[in-house]
Amino acid sequence: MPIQYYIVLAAALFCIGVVGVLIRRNAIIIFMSIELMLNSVNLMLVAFSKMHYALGNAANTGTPVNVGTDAQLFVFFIMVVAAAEVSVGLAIIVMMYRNIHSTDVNFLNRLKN
Amino acid sequence: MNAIIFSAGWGIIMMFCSFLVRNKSSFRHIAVVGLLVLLVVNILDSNGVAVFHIDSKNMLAYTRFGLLFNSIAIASTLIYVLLSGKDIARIGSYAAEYFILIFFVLCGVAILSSYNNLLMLFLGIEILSIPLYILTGSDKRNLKSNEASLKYFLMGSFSTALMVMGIALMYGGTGTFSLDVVRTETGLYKGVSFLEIIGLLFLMVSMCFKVSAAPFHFWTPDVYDGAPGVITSFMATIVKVAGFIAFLKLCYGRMTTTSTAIDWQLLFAVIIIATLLFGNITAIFQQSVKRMLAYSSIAQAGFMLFALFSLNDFASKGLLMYSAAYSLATIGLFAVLVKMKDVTFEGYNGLAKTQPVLAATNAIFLFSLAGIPLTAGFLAKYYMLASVVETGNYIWLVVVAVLFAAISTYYYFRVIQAMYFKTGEPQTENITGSFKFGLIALAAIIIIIGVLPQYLFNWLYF
Amino acid sequence: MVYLVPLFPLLGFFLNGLFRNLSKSLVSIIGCGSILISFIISCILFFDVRSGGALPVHPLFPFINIASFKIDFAFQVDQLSSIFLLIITGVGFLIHVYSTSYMHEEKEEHFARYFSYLNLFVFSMLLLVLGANYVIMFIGWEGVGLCSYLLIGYWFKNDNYNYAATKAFVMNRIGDVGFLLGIFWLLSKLGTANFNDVFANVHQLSSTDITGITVLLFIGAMGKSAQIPLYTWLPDAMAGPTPVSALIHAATMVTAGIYMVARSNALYSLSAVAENLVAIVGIATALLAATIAIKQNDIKKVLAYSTVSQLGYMFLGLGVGAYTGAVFHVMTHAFFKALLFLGAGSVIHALHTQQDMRYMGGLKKYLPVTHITFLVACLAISGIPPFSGFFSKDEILAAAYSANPIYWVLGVIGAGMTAFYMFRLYATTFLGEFRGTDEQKNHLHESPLAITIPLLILAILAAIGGFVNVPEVFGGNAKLHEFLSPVITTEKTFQLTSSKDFMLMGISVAVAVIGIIIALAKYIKKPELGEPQGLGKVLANKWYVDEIYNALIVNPLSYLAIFFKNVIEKSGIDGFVNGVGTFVQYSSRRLRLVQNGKVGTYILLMVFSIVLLFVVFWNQTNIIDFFQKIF
Amino acid sequence: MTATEILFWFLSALALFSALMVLASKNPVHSVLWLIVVFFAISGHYILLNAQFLAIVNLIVYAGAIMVLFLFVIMLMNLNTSTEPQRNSLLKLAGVVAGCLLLTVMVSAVRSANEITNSQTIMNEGNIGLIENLGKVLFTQYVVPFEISSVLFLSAMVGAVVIGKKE
Amino acid sequence: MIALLLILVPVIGGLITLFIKNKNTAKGFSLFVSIITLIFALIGVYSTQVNQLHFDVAWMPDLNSRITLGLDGLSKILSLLTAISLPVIITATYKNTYTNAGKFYGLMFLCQAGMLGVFLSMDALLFYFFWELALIPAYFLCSIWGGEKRIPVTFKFFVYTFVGSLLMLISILFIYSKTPDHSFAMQSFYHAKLSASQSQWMFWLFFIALAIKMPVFPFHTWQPDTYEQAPTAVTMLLSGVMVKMGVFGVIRWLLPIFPQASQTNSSIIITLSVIGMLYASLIAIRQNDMKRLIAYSSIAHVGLMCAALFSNQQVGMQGVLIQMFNHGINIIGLWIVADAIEKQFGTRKFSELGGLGQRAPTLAILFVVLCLANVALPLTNAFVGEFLMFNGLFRYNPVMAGIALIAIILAAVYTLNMIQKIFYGNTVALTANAHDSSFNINAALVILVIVVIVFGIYPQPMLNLAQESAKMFIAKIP
Repeated sequence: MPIQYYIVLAAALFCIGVVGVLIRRNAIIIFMSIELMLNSVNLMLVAFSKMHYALGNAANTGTPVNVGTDAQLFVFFIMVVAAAEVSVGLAIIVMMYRNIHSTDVNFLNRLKN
Repeated sequence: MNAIIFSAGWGIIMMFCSFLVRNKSSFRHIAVVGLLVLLVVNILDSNGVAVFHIDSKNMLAYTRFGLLFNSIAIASTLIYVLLSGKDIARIGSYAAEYFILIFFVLCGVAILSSYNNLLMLFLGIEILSIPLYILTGSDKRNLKSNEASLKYFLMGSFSTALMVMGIALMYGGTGTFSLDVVRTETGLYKGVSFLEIIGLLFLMVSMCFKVSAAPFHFWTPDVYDGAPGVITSFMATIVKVAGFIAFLKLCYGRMTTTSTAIDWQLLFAVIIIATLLFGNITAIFQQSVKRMLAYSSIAQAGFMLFALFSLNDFASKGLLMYSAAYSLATIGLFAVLVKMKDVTFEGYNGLAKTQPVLAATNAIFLFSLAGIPLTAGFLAKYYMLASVVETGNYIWLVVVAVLFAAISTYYYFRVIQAMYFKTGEPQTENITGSFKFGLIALAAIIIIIGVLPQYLFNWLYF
Repeated sequence: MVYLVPLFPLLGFFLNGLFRNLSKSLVSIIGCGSILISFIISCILFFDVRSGGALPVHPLFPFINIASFKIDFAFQVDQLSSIFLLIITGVGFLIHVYSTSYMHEEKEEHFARYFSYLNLFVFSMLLLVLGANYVIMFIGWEGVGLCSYLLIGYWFKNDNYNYAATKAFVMNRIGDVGFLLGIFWLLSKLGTANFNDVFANVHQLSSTDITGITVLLFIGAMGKSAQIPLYTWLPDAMAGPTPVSALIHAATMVTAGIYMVARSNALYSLSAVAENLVAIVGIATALLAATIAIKQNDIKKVLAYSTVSQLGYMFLGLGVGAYTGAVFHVMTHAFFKALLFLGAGSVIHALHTQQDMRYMGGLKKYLPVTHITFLVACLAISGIPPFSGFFSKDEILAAAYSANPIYWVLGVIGAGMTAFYMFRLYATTFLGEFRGTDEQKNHLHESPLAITIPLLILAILAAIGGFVNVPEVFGGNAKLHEFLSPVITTEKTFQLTSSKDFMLMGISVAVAVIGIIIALAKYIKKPELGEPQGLGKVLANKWYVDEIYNALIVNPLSYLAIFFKNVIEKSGIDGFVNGVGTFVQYSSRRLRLVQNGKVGTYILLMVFSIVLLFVVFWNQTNIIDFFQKIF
Repeated sequence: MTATEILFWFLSALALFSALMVLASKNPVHSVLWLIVVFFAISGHYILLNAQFLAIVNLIVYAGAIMVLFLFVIMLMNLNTSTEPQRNSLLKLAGVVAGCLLLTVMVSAVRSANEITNSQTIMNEGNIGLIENLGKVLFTQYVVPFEISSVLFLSAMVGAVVIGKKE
Repeated sequence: MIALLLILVPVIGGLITLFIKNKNTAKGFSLFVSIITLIFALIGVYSTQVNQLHFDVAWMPDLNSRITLGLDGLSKILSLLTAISLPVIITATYKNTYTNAGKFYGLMFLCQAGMLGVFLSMDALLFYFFWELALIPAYFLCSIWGGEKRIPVTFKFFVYTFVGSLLMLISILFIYSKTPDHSFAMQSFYHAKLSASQSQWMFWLFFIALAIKMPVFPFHTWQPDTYEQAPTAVTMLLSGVMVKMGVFGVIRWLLPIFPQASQTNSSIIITLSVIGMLYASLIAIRQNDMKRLIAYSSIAHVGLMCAALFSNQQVGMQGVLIQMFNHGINIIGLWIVADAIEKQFGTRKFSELGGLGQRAPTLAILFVVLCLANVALPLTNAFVGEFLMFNGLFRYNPVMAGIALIAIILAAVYTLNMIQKIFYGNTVALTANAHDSSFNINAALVILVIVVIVFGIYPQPMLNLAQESAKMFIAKIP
């Protein structure tokens, strides 16, 4: 597959995530949109990993090299971070819900100007 | 490496302390000891003494610059804990946890000051941010704190997404996460990659968010305002300048080689002007000193961005200088601020009468922020302006910057006017003698740096 | 020796000025004595000069000694300055003596103040005539202006007097500016302001330079010597005590301009433009002032305008090249005009500060000494032979005739008017019936000796002073001419046949006599008491010159100042400065609305910004080009 | 069209469609479910790219753990009804426009990236995505970040305690 | 060493004074310190040993900036002025009571130290440091002890000058980057290589700072307000000495660094200055407030200095050098009288005063002498300076000199007007029971009057001091 297909796909998913952040008011949905953005990045990274694998092996004729593994590991780390973030993020949302009984991001509006 | 391990390690030690030790105030002392140890090992590190020999596989690269910065960050934190330690312990029902989180943040700072791989940048930023989301919301019953925490978290995650997008694109262009890409004509990755530039743009946006450069600064005033004062102090100083160091390393690592650095100057110029504009102009109208300081930190970021704009010898030295000057002054201001019952400008009226020491040191901190000579802030601004002048382009940018610096005196001097020229009955918490002494020492440090800056650099190197 | 001359008045000034509690008699002694000593020294100097020619220049100390030029504090006594020294100290002494009596009713401290001012004035005047260069002359020049200011405003409680004082100072200053510019011009072209060096190096100057310098210097003279257009201060200056009017505004200070032009004759004679200007301004002033004097009712005002008019004659003389004649007229004028003022003072004294002639009359029998001396002075000023005025005025008129007969015609008309207004004054004051109050009538008495003795001395001088320079037609040898010839090197020689000369004299004397007769005929019986009508009203209001000045210069400047103060300064410049501040605050109020507290808005703006940054980054060369094109 | 291509197009379409449905669903629970579909589609892509380890981890961590956490929270808060107040439609439009603009800019920027014009991703082959390979690299080259990420988890843990614990 | 002591004495004295609680001790001590400073200044003026007059030590090796202090003719004149001014001011205001007197006098000393530093420093960065150091204490002095509207007015003053000095900083930085050896030393600055357009821009950036300080015509609006609101003792320091910092900056830095640009721009600046002279004089005529009148008069005088500086004539330059001293002396005298009047009657409005001459003859005499110096009457000190300055201006452009001279006519108008409104005429209700000025005021005024007259009659010592400097600075201009 040409790499551009993947890039466009990932970019589209990313932008859908952005739109989600922009048009929804529920903190949880916004957070989910952000997760969607992260996943699109993951997809792109894996695609790039395979692209560089191809490029690396094309340049170095001979034994295949491990070009591209680092991107897949990066994806792994992104997942790790996402997991940590989710735990903290949901804790924060829950804390807020306890105080105001809502997950609407516009409900709390004391800090402005 | 020492600093990373020790800060993480001391965090873990304090986790155990949190249920072994009952006395709340002893956490503060443990933290101080930890910071001292951290400072010592970091300075040892900068002299080539590593406690642990770990091969980071080129993930981390130790430079004089990074270590020096790390020392400044640790020293600032030390001063911060010494001045505001009691107030940290008073935020909520936990005491040790806040210190633990601060140590973890420092671990992130240490990573950011020495990373050599975009993965480490990513991890460092996250290690820095996640404890801060929590610290921001640590005043749990306070709706402002809740709101700040939520906003910070949502926008922070969004910026993380942008950052990984940028990293992914950069990887697509070069096939490596390492900062020092070897671009040979015959090698695997030839010349400048277009994808990498797009990626860098995303990464830049995300870093701008972290250092609260306009137009990605919107979170800053709300979060700084909502977070407990002591936490704001920490966020606005150590964390923020850590972001700058990371940004600077990134610029040095990738921007100077992706294409000529001049290509980025226009973009930085736009960002600098926007930052100075939003920071300074909006600060003028504020009624609360705390929120004013939030905007002021944006304005100061505008000045620090000059280092990234010019990327020369002056820039890196200047950024160190600026970090020290800005952090120390802001820590001092917040230390006084959290002692005030009323943090609006009116609350400061007549402070010079009732608390002359607080007022005088506060004035020096404000002078430093405004960039008045004899204070560290002046030299910091000086280096920044000099770095741009040295590049020879964009002199008009410097002119714009100093005009905004002049505007900045408006809000800084409002505090001075309130303290010295107006009358009122300011209410403060108990002010101990040692606190006053600490403030005086801090002010003295600021002035010494301002007059004899070489001592900062020499002393930290021994 | 030379520096002793100004030293004593200076000492007198300090003694009287600093120790204000001295008794009146001590003050008088110090005041008069210092001048007397100066007078004696001046006499010695005069005879030195007379026997041995000009004394060498005495540099006291370097005043301004810099790379570009060197100005010494130096004194120069030569023929010209020695004559002026005599006039100043001599007449000055008499007036000091007169003042001791005239001012006797003042409080002690004011009495001392008065004498210290007078001494300071004499000092400045001496500096003016002794200075060996233009700068020292300028110092004296401004110094006398200052003293004039102080003395006019001597009765400082009266605001009108203060205004008059300020007006005098400011008008003088206007002239001084011209003088200064002239000095600058000289210094920049020649690098020196010493009289001797300047006159020796005149040939280095181009004709433009000379014209420029002389015209500028003449502007200075206009101010000091009350010529059109800067004459209006002098009549107002009569606010000061009468002896002051006599000393400053008749005898000495106002002649400073004549002195300066005469001193610079080497320059003036090289510029036809300047000479014509001097002559025209002179004759115009002479006529204008004379017309105004005809309709004045204040005794001192009449004398003031007469002074202006006589100064005009002197300038006419200078303009046509009769430098000696001008100096001669200065001398005789000093005698008779001082006499007139002092006489007027005596009258005023007798009438307890009444100055309006309409309430005088018939004083002949009450004030015999004053009357006689006054009559002598009137005759002298009218140019009746053999009184002093005749000789000096005649010399000027003769020179004017040879330069341009029109000057002569105008001059003779002026002389006729002079005779007319002087005798109008004489007639209304001394002849006829007394028109004042009874109380005044009862107190009428002749003045004390301290007043009458100076009057008598001056009367003698006014009568015989003319004989120092009897022209050759009368068989004299024009001693003054001869005496001044080393200084005044460029005297125009004019040759008139003696018959023509006699004819000219005859006409002018006849005109004067006609003027006298008309005046006497008109005013002995029927002094003009009502308000004048028609042309008379215009004259009585001094051709409305003050009003015209106010309308053309003073008021516009005043409005301009108010406009600057209230509009340009407040709304313009400061308004702009404050506007910047207001604008910043306004934009702060607007800009903070962006920070609306909503996460969605923030992120929306961030996303738009990202797009914008992309666009900027990819079009940066275009953007930079665009800006470079604009700037 | 090979089977790979058909699969690619199908999965892409599925991912995009479900992503849009995440936004469009009024009910948060539906959103979560649609998101899980997206994750499955992406995992499918991973398999196509022969990144088997990631495909599995993605399913376990994201679809399995994280999304379940989300569901729990939503259930806990009883948000399953569509109570979310609607955002100002103008702002919504602005959001959509912004997203489209960003996409346009990104795509047009990538299109001008010449260096990858002819680059292909290798599908179905290459063993770099296998656990064995990744593990080797992870524990040699990437051991420092691996250890450091533990600090991240520690801080997240402390944070969850500080924030989440009832006082 | 003298140079260093000149700065150190007021700094240390000031720091000590800051902490003196007792009012009278503070006053006495500050008088003592100020006299010590004056003695050092006098030693400096009379000393000719170069090694005594110069001080040089490394400061910021990183930036190649050194602490270089030196006394040449120019700085001798100004340090003498600065040193004289403070004892006179303290004497004149000895009876005034300031709350927290120690703080007041301490800040005065710090301000003085800053100004001395400006005059002595021969290193651009050091110069800039002192430039600001002088400003901050002045800001506090005005804002704490000033009049009703002190806070906004003083802040305007501060921001105005701060903007200027920041622009100057840019210029300094730029020149620094173009110096042959990358140092801040004065000589390196003089030899900086700038292209024509660069020097044009940098000239203006530098000039604006100085123009604001002086102040030159369109940048002057901070001045009358500040002078009006500041406590008079501070006003004396501001107008007597601080204003000279701007003029000094032009001579020491601007002209030698940008010889070419200052010539090309001289016509603009001289035109501005001359407009300013007339403009300020006209406004002064309509003032009803004594302090504002003196303030505008000062603008007019400084305008002349600025014009003469840019006329590029040695005569004019020398005139400026001595006029800086003279103007300082004269205006301090005027302020002392203004202060005495305000203290006694609580007003400075001419419309509420009058006839004071009868009640306070001593004050009247001294004031009149100072006023005469203000209008540059011969045999007062100002005459010599203005004579030389106008001379220089005349050589530059006679017409300009002629127009500028109108200002001295206007000066006579407003100055005499002021004398008349306050001292002449009949007494009014307010002044009916006035008393004469006190001993300390008389003493201060007498000192000033003596200086006025001595340097009016025998200005040569001052001229000699100015000679070398003037020659040197003019020689720099092609």
